[in-house]
Amino acid sequence: MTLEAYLLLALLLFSMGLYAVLARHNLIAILIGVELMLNAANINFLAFNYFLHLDPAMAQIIVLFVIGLAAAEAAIALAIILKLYRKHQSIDVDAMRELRG
Amino acid sequence: MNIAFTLPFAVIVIGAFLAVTRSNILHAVFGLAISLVGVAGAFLALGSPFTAVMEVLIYVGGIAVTMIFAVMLSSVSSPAERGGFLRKSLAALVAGLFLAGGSLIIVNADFGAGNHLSTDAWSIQAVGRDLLDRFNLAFESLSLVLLLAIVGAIVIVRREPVLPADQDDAPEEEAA
Amino acid sequence: MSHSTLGLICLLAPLTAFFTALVGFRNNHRAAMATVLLSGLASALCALLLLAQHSPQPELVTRSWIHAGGVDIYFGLLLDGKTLIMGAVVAVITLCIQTYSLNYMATDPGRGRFFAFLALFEWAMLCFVYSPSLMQTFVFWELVGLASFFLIGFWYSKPSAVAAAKKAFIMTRIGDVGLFIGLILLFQSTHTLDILRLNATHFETTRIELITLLLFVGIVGKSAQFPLHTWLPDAMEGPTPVSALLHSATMVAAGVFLFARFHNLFMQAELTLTIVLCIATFTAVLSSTMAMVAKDMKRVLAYSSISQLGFMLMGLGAGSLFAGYFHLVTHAVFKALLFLCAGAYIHHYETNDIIAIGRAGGRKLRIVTAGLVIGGAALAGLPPLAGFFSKELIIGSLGHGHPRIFVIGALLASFMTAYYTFRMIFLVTRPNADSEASPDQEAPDHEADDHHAEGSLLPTHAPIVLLTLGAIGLGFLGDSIARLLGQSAHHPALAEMAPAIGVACFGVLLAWLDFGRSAAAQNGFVSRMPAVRRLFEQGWYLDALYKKLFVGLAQAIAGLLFGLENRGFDGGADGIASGTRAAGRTAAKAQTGRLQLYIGTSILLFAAAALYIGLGASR
Amino acid sequence: MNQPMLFVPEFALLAGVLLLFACTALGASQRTTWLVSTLSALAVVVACLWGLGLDGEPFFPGIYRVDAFSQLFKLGVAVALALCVLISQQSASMRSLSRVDAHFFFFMSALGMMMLASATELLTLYIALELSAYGLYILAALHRHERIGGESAAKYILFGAAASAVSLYGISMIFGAAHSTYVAAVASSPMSPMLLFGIVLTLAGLLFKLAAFPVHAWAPDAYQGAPHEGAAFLGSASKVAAVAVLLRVLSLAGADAEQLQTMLLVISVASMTLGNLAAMVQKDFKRLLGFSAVAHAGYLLIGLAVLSPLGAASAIFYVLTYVPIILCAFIVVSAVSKHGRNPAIADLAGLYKRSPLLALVLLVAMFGLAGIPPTPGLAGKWFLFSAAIDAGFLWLVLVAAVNATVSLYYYLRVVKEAYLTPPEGYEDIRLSPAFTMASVFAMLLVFFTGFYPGPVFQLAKEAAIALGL
Repeated sequence: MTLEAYLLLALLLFSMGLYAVLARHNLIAILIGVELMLNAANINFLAFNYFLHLDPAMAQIIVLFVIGLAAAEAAIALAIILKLYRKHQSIDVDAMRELRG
Repeated sequence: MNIAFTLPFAVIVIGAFLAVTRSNILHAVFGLAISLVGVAGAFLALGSPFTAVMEVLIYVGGIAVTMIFAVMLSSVSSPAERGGFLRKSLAALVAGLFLAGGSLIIVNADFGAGNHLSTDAWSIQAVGRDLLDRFNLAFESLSLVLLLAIVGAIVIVRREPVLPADQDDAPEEEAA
Repeated sequence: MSHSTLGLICLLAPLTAFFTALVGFRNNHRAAMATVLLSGLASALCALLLLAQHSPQPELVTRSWIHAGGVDIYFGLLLDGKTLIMGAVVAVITLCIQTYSLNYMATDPGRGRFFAFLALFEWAMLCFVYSPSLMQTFVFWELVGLASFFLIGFWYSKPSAVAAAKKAFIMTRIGDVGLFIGLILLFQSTHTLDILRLNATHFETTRIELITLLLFVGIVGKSAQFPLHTWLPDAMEGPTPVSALLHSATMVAAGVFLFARFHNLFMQAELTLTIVLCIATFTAVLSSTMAMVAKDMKRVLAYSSISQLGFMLMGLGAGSLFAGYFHLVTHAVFKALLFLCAGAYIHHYETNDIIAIGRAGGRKLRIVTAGLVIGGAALAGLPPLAGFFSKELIIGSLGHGHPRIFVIGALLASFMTAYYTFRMIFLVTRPNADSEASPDQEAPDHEADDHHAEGSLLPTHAPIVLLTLGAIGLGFLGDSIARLLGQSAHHPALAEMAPAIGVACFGVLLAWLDFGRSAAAQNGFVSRMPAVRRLFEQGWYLDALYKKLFVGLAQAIAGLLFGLENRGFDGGADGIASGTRAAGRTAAKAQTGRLQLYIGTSILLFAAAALYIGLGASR
Repeated sequence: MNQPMLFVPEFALLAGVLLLFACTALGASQRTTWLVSTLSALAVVVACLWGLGLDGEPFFPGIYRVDAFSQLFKLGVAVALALCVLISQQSASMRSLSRVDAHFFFFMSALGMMMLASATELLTLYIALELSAYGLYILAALHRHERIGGESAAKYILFGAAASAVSLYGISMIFGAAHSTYVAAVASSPMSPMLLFGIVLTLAGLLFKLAAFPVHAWAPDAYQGAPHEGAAFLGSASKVAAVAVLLRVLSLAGADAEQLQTMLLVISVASMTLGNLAAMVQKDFKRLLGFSAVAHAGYLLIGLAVLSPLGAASAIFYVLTYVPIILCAFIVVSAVSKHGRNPAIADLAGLYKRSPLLALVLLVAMFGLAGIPPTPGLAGKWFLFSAAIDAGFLWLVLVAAVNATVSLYYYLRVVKEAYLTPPEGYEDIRLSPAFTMASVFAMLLVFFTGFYPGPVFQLAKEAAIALGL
């Protein structure tokens, strides 16, 4: 397989994540979209490293860190979503339209 | 077609498709988990078993499960995805444009002579050494990030006690 | 005392007084007023001493402020002929007006604050006048505008006052944009901020035309020239002492002073000078027509200010620094006098309407009436009063090598000035209850309701008397002023003066026929032509036009951008303000509250940019 | 200089983090925590002042740079931190349970921002970016009026997460095109479509932090929905860090990236115009500040977009002097706020009578934002505009000058409310010593930089030179 195939796969994954972010009502579903986008970037890193054999450790470390960051981000985001649910009794993005104008 | 590529490819796309389209949020989380397992497969195919294991452990084991918890805590039945054809098509349009444009860049890119399959064996030892050497600072900061996230998550979801009518501390609502 | 000490006292006294009065004596009006008055006295004394001790060479008293990009920016004082004269005029007139305000504002609940802002105004103007560098000039130019905003809007409970303050601020800011860019361009071309060195620069390129034109845009805004003049009549909403200050030695004078300051630069730009002459002449004529029909005493004076500012710019634009500058000085004195007199009438009879004042027995205020007549005669340019000499010089300077049209315009404006000034004087002094004229029922109300403290009249009369003396005597000081400016005074021959004197006398005569003689209908020749009267009264409909134009423009843009219907424009406010606010409302609507719309737009735009840039690089 | 010494500001901050973590864990009282936090913040400021002259690379080469550039930004962050901590003694706008913990997040986030200023490797930079952002997300979620607070925090974090994902994708492209994540290596690698694609996508996440168009929409919401002290931190320190990291990444592109410059100019104009127009019709004071922050992002981008040392120096000067000015505004917000509610502009009525000092602070803040002397707002605009004209962008200066005019309108509306409207129905405000101290300190900073911009501009120039643009 070629590098381009992997890059296109990552791009496809990214676009699907983007679609979820833009189209879904549920805040958790939006978060899922973000996770997909992050994973697309991860595939990119490893693919570049593997095909262009840049640096034996760097890409793996980046991927490792991104996974860790994603976990932290998800924890905070879920906490905020949970809190929002308690107040609004809803996690629909359309319920959040008080702040505007 | 190479099975090492097509299998993860299929799993990723099917999983992501589920994650993106299922209106039941629990199904969507399962879709995400499937997709991430596929990503782990891709990592494996890209010669990095270590990250593949981590992906499954942290993502599928950690993040996806946390999400399921959150779903359970917030509501068993997710909000119905009402109508929203316009929103979906606009989202699809933006995502599609990004896809098309990105592929244009990728297909036209020139990666030079080095673009071929690597045969280097990637050692976990190198990763471990670099973590404590070159990426020492990043590594330490990551631990701070995790600490911050844990404390933060606890602080955010902690319930505010309903205090007696103390002048200053009484919880007040903004005027509706 | 050394010059630097005097200068510093002159500049720092008002500032100290401002802070003391504003912060220290918040609730003690008496102390606040006393502080400000003392500071005004100190400044005036120092300015006069500085003038008395002037040396032929320009003197710099500066402190370096910042050194950036090889350029030293400093603050301080530049003492040369121009600044010394103007500084003295500003300080003395401000002192007069502060004294006058003691009575005028005696019962106003906010008088402490009023005096504090007067001090701020004086400080800003003095720093502007004495400025040795471009940076300081611009900074205090802005502060002058800011202080006037506070003073015009002083009676904030009156919506019209707030609207007028806003309008004054916005209109002058339009000009300031031009000025700012002009100053930056000037700096870019010369790499110096030093005013003396700037004035000595000789420009080879036509860039000077652009620079001076931009500077002139700022002057047009500040000195209320067409097409940005509409703020000045509305600025009457402030207390009368403010109008007196604004129209004589400060605010509007700042624009003309800036022109005089950079006279050398303007002299290098042929095209700009022509434009200046055109606009100034047009303004002088235009605003005189409006003054001929106004019934509000302050409004008559306001229109006359605009036209006199036009005169000054004509003189300067015609190349005669001395003529324009001299008129700036004399006008400052007699216009301050006229406003103080108007204030005294308004205060006493509680109306702004000239006819009503006359019928109520205006001439019984003898000192005030004497001041009004002498100040009016000076404004009309009757010899041998102050206005005569300076106006004569301007018309004389226009006669040399300039198209006839400007002289004709000047004579026309001069005639109308004499006519409307004496119309005002006759209406006040020779009221005729049987005449056709009627007090304007729709005339704006008199000013505040309850400032009726008949204390000692000295604070009211002393400044009027002093300024009356100035209006009589200042005309004979032309030679010394010319010497200070380093110019030779040009004494026109009698034959040259004849047309100007002629039209002025003709104007007075016509005013006598229309208003003065006992059988007069007191209904001017203009009023007998209703269409023309309407036109003049409405200020040639310029306000309405601007409002339509700006609101329409904003609506068009808003509609174009977002395809939303426009609604809820504020009817009362100024067209520009409401137009911009409408655009603001539309812009705020773009914040829809929809998270996904935000993210989608962002990603779309960034991806588009990324593609454009990325693919652009491959070609 | 031995290596640990290079790290003194960060160490000081880290010590503060640990102390505050101990406070949180041991359940210290609000007052104790505040004292610990204030003293630590002061120590950080001192450490940063001491560290101004440091130069070196304390780790593996190319990862982390300590130089005039980074140290100046660290000082800016430290000052913002100290002032924000100082005014959070009461934190009436925060949930009562979180008032102790909030200090921990301030410090954590500040640590991330300091690392942003020094990071010269994209992974480190990304982690620092996230560290600083997470602290802000958490802070934004702590408003006691949870309806607004929750909504703004959710929007902020989801928008932020999406932006940082795009950014990471961009970094992966840079990695692929330049074969490295070291800034130095990327800067010296040949330009390719993919590299530019990556840089632009990366910029999306960084411009998000600056709140520039089109990634600005979170700013007004977050300003409005975050507790006052959190919003203050968001508006000051975060802006400083954003400028630092943007300058660092833009130096990647080199001076000849014309299309990139065009993009930044468009963003600059759009930001200032949109921010100023929308700010005009706001009623909530904090929301007004949020839109004004968008406008100021536009002004700052003038300096960044010209891609010249002078432009960089003016942007640095502008953002550093912006810190005390915007904090003045937030001091007023915090002091005027009743029961932790957001003050509307109408709530400022008669402030001059209710608390003269506060009214003066407000005046200074509004004059500073509007660019009226004697605040450094004018000198900052002057520098930015001259840099733009030097680079030949007269039209940009024209647009910016018109914008500055428009902005005066709403800043003066606030001043008018405070000085000219009678204080009917509002009671006097008694300032606590902490507020008085913070006010005086912030105003001193404003006046000092306003009257003597020279020294700060000199530092900014040295920083720009150290950046090597």
